[in-house]
Amino acid sequence: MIQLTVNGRSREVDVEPEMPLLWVLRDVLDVKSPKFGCGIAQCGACTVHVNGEPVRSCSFPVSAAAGKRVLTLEGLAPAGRLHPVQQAWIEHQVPQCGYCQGGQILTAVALLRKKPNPTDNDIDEAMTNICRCGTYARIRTAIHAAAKSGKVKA
Amino acid sequence: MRRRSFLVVLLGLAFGARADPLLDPITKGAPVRQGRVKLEMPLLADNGNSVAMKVSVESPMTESDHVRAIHLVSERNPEARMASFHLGPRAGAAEITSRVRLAGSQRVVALAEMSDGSFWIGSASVVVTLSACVDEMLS
Amino acid sequence: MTTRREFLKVSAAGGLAFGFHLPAANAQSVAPEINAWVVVRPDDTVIIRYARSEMGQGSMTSAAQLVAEELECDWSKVRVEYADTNAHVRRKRAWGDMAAVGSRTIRQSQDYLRKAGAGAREMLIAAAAQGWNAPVAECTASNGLITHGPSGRKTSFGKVAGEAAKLAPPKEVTLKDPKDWKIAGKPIRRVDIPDIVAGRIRYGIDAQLPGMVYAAIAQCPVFGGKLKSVDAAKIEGRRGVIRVLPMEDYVAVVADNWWRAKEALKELPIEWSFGGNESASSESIQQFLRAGLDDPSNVVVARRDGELEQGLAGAAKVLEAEYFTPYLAHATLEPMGCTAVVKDGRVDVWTSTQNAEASHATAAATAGVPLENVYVHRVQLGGGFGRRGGSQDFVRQGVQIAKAMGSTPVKLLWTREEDTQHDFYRPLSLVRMKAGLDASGNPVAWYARVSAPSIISTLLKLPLKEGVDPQAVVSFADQPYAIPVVRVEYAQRNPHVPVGFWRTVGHSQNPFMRECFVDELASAAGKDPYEYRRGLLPAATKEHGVLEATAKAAGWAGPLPAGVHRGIAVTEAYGSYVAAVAELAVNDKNVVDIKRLVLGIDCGHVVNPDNVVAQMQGSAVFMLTAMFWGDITIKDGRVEQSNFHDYRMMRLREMPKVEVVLAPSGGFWGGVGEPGQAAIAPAICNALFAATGRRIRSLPLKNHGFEIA
Amino acid sequence: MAARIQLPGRARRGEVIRVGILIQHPMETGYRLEVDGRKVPKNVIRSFACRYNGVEVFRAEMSPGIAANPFLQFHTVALDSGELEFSWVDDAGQPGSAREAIEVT
Repeated sequence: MIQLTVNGRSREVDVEPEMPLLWVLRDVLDVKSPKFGCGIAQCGACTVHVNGEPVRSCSFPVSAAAGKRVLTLEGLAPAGRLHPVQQAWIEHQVPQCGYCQGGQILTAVALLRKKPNPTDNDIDEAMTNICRCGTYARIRTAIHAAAKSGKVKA
Repeated sequence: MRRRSFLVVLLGLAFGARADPLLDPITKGAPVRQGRVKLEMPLLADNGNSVAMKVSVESPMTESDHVRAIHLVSERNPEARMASFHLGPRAGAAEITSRVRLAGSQRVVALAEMSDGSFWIGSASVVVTLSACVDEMLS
Repeated sequence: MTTRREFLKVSAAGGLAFGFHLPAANAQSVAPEINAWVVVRPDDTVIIRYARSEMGQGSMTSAAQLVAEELECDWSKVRVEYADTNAHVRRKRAWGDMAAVGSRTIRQSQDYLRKAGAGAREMLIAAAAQGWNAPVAECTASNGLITHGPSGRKTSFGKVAGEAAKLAPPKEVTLKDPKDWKIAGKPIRRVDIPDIVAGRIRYGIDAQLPGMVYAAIAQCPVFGGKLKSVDAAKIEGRRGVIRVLPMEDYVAVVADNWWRAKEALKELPIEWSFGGNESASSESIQQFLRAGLDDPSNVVVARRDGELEQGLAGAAKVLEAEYFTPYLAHATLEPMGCTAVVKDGRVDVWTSTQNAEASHATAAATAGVPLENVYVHRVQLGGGFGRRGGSQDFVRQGVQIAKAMGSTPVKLLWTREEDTQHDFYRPLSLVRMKAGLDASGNPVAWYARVSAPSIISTLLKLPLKEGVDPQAVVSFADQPYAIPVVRVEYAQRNPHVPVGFWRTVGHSQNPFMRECFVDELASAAGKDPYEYRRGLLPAATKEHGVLEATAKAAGWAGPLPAGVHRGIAVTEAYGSYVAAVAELAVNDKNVVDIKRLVLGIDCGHVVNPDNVVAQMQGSAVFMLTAMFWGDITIKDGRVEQSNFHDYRMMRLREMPKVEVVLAPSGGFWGGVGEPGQAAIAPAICNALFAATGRRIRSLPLKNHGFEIA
Repeated sequence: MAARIQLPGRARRGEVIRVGILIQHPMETGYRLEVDGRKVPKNVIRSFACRYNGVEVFRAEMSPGIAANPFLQFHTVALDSGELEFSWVDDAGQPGSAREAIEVT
């Protein structure tokens, strides 16, 4: 049994230690916002936070998350109150198909936690997730807007 | 490629009064009436390579009153006359089942030629979903 | 079926949201249904049905705007709901075409959508008038309320909906002049975005059913091959593995979660019969197309204006060039997949599809059940780009596997590797062009021969009128320039690699070739490439208009910083007209720094301007990805690329500044999802010529040593 | 050209029986191309007939509008014991035939 805390709730799973966290979340715990895109940590659609750090869960063994806090998009706005990054995403109409956006948002949240006022360079370096629809310009705008809103807690 | 001539007959706008390049070679200009012919094809077909088709005609199929032939006509296939089935009183029932090939979404017409020389018509429309992307372009 | 519970229910926290249900009998909101498109609830909620698919192109919102505009409802009370495919079949295709392909969702449904909104409005007004015993002509509707003018009495849509639903629809309705639009034509926020950012939205991959098992598949790596044998014993007893299913051209491993199925599949010994194409390579395919350029027979004429030989003989100068574009994969971020249950003669399918009707028909045919017994549950798509609109191979497989598993629900999901190597690729194309210029540099004769596969012949297996595939010769056969002699030929050549519709289809490659060659002509004529085009485009053409608007916005005539160079291109695509101006610099290491990309579009009527901008921005990323890196190559009959490490996607850092110029001239309805890509590659390559003096006649740019900054 | 026939082996006199036949044939449309761009010639079964003890009871003229491996199902009245004979010929002039016995009681 491996214990981990997912979106504030303690869960125990009986799986192989090498099973990627993505598949434990999706197929065992029915947490669907982390998405499968490539399986080789290239695209970032599977991004979740483990103890506050963004990881690509398709290539992150569940054993490495044992005893740790896992946050997915479902847990970002627990009381239904959207996170400032989510608000900015709506304000700037960022998503197209939306498939990568959970990963994009969680990567942006982690960036803003480290750098509350990121430069374009900071954004370039942090935001390496693939968006096939090409929403990059709006992602950049929304991150700057969320930073300026002053609502993001470090 | 699309032949709109069927509309004339199907809307009942003219009973043989108008020329129909698809049907005239068969009817020789004789009037065509709607009814008695039931053409059954699926509303949607995933591809046009093999689409189920069943045609039946109300007829006692006696020596004096029977179906002589059933013609299957396409408004879109390169060869409009898909098939002609010749039957007679020995058939007992005017009902034929086959599988057809459709060059795209279209209406198919079954034209029955009776022993008294009259013509009756029935039709079915099929959407070939695989070709739906380009139906417009090719019509 | 009684055990089925509501599935994936989504609450409407954002006001404009939509739900996913596992329908039993009541597939969708039923009452009071004013017409197939409009349901008005007693609480004044207006449900607008959407029949096509949403994959980020925004049409779900735009379509609803058009209905709501004519309906005169309160937009804040609108919810959008997918039309149910089962009801669709039972109601003799009540919602018409369900395909979201060819940039046509809006332009080909705008008429009946607006009429549905107007018809429902008339019925609601008539019901209110009836209730008041007042003449209909004295009643008007606005913002979800109906007012009796003389008395000032008011009622709401919800209060009269029940009565309105009983009335006969009006025979004729008058549609608004677009200049009077209040909801359409405005940058309304997309209805699906709140659910996306909250992680509530559901894609095909997210289907979850009680007792569900998971399938991973391996398909024959060589196209056209078949499965010979598998040694299932080798993976028996592996944790979670339930079954190995050998199929005609693939093998499926079914397990209790997808990762276990996929891992077990890696260990499964599989033998294939390759079927004769195992020696094909990119080189052999190239030679094959090249033969098509020179073949005096087996070629058809797509356009002939005047006599080419005479036209060229009379020219002062003749230019000739060959252009090439490669195979491309779609690479939707959500890989192909399908969840299905085949039980008691009924089939339920959850899949990300661009054509729910096609998925429906495929599921019925595969399971061998009547259309009335199929339910295709509608979900958001994790990208489409044409991959999910033509072949429904993933639905066929999903239903085959589910059928083989008895009544157990099965979720099939492809790996990225399967997705990259078993696509229906954007066809490659080799084109030879010739042009004769008169003494002043104007073209007097134009020739193009396209040697390329035909999607219509091979995927759709449809006959071609006179043997011409209109998509293969598009932008050549309908080229807009005033040239007296034009000859366009098509040599259909079909290598074994399957081809399909890739976003912007023929317009993703032919405008690149044509507009770069026009640049060659301008250069030979010693003329400015913008003025040259402008002079050759009749003033009345939409191309002329959008070219001018875009050049003006880009400041074409203005000065540029040192080392920065410009390129320009224009074309029609999907009923719209697009132009692009690129400004870039190239350093001595061939690193291309795109300073600015100005994209203009005239799509006639604009239903949602912000969405048009989004589509143009996205098109820029899509085309830049393809033109810098996109190259599917063949070796030993199979695709060499497998995942994003060797089939590269553009990332945020690489996206240049994109400026969008909306230049709608009204009076027509053009597409939006695909046209944006069409003018980008030639504008960039023409700028590269200006910067380096090198003519780029084939893509991708990485093969010429170029990298993006 | 192999064929599969569906026919009740036994029938009552005067009974209307269903006759089915599936013929293996590509029904080549004439618009498909070889890989080098040459047209695959059109070749379909143009005519098909069914004789019951020597008397023609059904005849079909077909086109590429009939699917590959053509399947036809029609009816005939059972009169006497004997044989149903099926014959057809394609555009290439290739004939085919099949026969099946019937017992009428």
